[in-house]
Amino acid sequence: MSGNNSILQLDGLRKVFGGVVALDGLCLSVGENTITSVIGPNGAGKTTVFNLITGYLAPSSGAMIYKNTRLQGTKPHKIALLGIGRTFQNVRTFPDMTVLENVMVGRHARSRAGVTVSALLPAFLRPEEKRIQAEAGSWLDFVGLADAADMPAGSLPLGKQRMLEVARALAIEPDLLLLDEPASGLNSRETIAMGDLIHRIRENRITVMLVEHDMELVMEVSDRVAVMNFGRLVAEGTPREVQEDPEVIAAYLGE
Amino acid sequence: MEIGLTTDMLQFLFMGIQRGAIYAMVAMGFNMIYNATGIINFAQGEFVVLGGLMMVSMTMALNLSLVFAFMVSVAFVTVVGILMERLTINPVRRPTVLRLIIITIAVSILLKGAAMCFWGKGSHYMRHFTDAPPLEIMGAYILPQTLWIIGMLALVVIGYVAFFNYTMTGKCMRACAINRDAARLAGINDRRMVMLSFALSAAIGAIAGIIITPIIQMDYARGALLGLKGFGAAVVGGLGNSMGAVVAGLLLGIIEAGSGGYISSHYMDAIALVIMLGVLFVRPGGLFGSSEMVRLKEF
Amino acid sequence: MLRLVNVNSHYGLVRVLKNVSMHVGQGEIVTLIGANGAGKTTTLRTISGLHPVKAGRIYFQDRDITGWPAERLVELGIAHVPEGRQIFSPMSVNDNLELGGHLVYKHYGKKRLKSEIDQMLDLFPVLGQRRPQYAGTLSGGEQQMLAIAMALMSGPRMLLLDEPSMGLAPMIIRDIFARIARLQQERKLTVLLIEQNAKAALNISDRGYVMETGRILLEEEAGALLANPEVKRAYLGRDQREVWE
Amino acid sequence: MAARDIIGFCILIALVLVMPHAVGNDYYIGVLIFAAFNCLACIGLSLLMGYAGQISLGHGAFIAIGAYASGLLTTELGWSPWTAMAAGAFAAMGIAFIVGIPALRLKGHYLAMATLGFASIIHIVAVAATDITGGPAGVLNIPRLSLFGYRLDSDTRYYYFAWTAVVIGLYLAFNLIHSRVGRGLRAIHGSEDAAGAAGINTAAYKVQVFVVSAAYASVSGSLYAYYVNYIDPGPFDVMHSVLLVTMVAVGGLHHVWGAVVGAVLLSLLPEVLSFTAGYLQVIGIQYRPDYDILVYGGILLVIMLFLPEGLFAGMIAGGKSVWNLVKRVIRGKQVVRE
Repeated sequence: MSGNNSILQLDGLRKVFGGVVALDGLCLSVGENTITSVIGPNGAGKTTVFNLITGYLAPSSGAMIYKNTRLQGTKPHKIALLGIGRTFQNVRTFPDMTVLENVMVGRHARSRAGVTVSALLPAFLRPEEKRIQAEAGSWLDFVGLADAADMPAGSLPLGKQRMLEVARALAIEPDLLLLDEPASGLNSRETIAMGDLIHRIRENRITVMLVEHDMELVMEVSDRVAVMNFGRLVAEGTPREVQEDPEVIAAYLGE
Repeated sequence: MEIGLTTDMLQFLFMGIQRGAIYAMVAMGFNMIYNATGIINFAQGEFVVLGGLMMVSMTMALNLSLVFAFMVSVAFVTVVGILMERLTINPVRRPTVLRLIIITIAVSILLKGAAMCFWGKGSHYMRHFTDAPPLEIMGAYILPQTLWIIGMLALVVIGYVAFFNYTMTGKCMRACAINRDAARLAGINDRRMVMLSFALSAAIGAIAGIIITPIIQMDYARGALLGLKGFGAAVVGGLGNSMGAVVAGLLLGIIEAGSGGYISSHYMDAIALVIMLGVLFVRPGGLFGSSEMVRLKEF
Repeated sequence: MLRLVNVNSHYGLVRVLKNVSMHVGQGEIVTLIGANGAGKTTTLRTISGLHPVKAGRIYFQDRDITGWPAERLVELGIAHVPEGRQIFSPMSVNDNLELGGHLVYKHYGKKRLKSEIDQMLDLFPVLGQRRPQYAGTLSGGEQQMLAIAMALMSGPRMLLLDEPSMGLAPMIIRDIFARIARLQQERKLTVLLIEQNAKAALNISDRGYVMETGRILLEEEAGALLANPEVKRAYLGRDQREVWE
Repeated sequence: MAARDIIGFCILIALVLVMPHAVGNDYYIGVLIFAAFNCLACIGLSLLMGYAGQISLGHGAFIAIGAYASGLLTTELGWSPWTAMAAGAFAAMGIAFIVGIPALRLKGHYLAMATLGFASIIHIVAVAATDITGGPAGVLNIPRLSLFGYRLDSDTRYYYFAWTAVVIGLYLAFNLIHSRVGRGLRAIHGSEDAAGAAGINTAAYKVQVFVVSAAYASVSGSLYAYYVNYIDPGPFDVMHSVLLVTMVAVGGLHHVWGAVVGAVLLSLLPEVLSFTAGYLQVIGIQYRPDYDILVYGGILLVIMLFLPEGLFAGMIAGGKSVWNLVKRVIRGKQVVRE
């Protein structure tokens, strides 16, 4: 695997919620162009890691370095502009907007029209609008939702909403994509499609970080697997190394 | 000169306590419903108005005795509170915050309209509870009605503390406010607790309206400002914290009276609101609460 | 005693339970294990009425209880100890117990409530020493005991326990499981248990179910389940040797 | 702009052109002019509430700012009405910016109360600052507007002018909605977290739309001042802010057209009620204008309880089901023929 250069470096990351330690000095390095999965029991702090990286929470201490930029203290939208995309554990599509518009929102970071211009000129007089639409359409194609472009996002079944969320995250042209349980709630056919999509994303030279409970999916797509428990890294390695790690088995099965 | 100043200050203090006690009670009403449901009831001010106007009719028109009129008025407003919950809050499944806000606003418009239709647009005079002359304390005068207000506030606070700490129902309500799911798992009917919170909140509002009416002369349109200032007290004291609301209410009343006396009486009404905005913007958790807790809650 | 027939349940759009069917017999201890996100907690919440049933039926002692609200189910004798020690932290231990016995108070009055609380304190002596303290100041293990005691206050016939060992030290975990086993014998309780700590739970159980992504995958005697290689599979996924070699 | 909206525009313009001839009475034209003022303010509020999902119970204050700026700058300083109107709009936008930054960090109930408090403060100041605003006596002799040398001194002229302003306001609003900015706002409404992850500066956007909606309200206030030529604090009390929210909510939060429908219907409501009063008298009910407020509250409550999407959505849904029924009838006939 090509994982020599790290794109994201977490160093001694600590997060305390009113006395409860959610993350306890987590150190983790994500290699460029790899798929790295983070697994662990509930409450191990996996989603907290994502929320820290993307600026929704501020770390109590520790450092996060993405391509030589420190991430702590940066607002979520700035982090998106830096090239980190993410999806959410509970799908957060914009239900009242069409599927295409959802992805067009993802192009927000890569376009510029402000309030004044937008208000004065109707859409068909703004070339940028056309470009946004075309680019959003191509990302819809990529995840296989082109047929549903004009449907309201809220009317899609869950599997497609998850795909839509991935398309929206891809539309910001990220270098690092964080997927938070992309397969939860999907049936096995949809899960396989999601695995396939994750592979194709990596082929586009996008680094993927994955939190997932579906172990089959994790073991199948990951280059590296990091196992967390009680806010710490318990084990890290290839899927096979991790599966045979006695500590990992202990974390999941109890003593 | 020195003495004159302190007398003035004392006078403003009395006036401030008198105003503040009302804000405190309105704030307690807000907190009661807020704790049980997370809703800010925009009709809270209308409960106060209804209580006052009802009392006016009972005593001045029907010549009932004070105690009896008091009980009838409070009971009437309590029923209004219960009806409001049963008819407008309880039936709404999957409510959004915006929808709940607008619903309580609609109820407040309705109550205000009803009050105008029944009692007209004029303000209503009511005689003071006791016919004694003002007491003089160190040169400052205090109305007997102010003593009534202070006494009533004390009673309400004592009743409140006793209810929530020593009765099963009170404890159940607190439990519902702390953790709705856990309360349901203990067999507590949370919907009934919500109804009860509206009833109690309406009752406290009515009491506030009844005791203030002899001083301010109630009219149908006072609800909005009373409600807003009461909300200010609730925010300054930390939303949901009723003892904080009492302290904050008195504080706001005293500051208001003081600034009315020393700065400008025209802007007096705005002072409490400016303080409320300041606290909301800087410390949304209130002066006595931690702001972190508020931000964690979803509104 | 408890029977679930093809129960489906949703969280927003996510279908969390997919045709879950299971049963718990009178006096049994049954454990539900599975990776996280498998839908175990939702199963319990659905049974106790905290979470709506989308399709399927639930029977308790042959009575159809589908769609009943939580507070009525408590009256029927189903007590649920939710995960994460859901106690009323800003209230005293004694108040917490009184609230747990809210129904006793409602039906039999204050005296009976007092005696019930005394009984409970005999059962959990630690809580007796802590009686006037705020529940939030108790240690994790004590809070869990309190949560269980509160559930027992309603005099249940069936106890649903959600991850009683979560975040506790191994010594305390052992103590809690020993207590659960004893309770079941002394009070003739039926217990349905969810655990991450599968070994400890299965050791005191009669039977176990394995859940994965909202489905019941497997049902077996507890002993057999402990020895089953499939259980390991349920946690760590299919062996992917062939892919990586 | 979607085809549906263009149809909507055509209908609106046609109605605007036809109405004066249909009513032919200066009093009713006056009512329609007031409806236009409310429309304008509600369009702005709808951008804020319906699209960005932020409530404001303080827009009456921005109307007041526009009205007072126009009134004072023209009478006291002799500015031209147009410059005064622009100054008022800028003032309102500036104040919205300053208030919006801290206020829009609040959510839901807190935001509602904060904006209500703000409106109340502005009203109190308008009453109390007698040196500047004239206090309860108000500002007199505000000049009329002129456009290209035409003095807008007849009601009919002002009617066309006011509704042209509404159409322009709608045009700008629709452009904004169907743009990158509008998508950003709707995304914030859908999920603030997801909008942030897509690179949208949610805090800045909320303030921006608050500022834009304040500008709408301010212009509406200026137009009001130039029409009635006299202002006092009375109409700008808290109740007016609440009434604006009522209009938007009754019409429907999810669409600008809802704001237009709600504003027009509720502006006409008092006239409709007094019109029906005659009939009510026949069946023995003595109707008084005092009851209007009850009817407002009742309508708002009923809509929120039974038609939370608002009248406009209800009309669309009703139209669709009628259309489906028609289609089924036609198709039914075809089946019979086959």
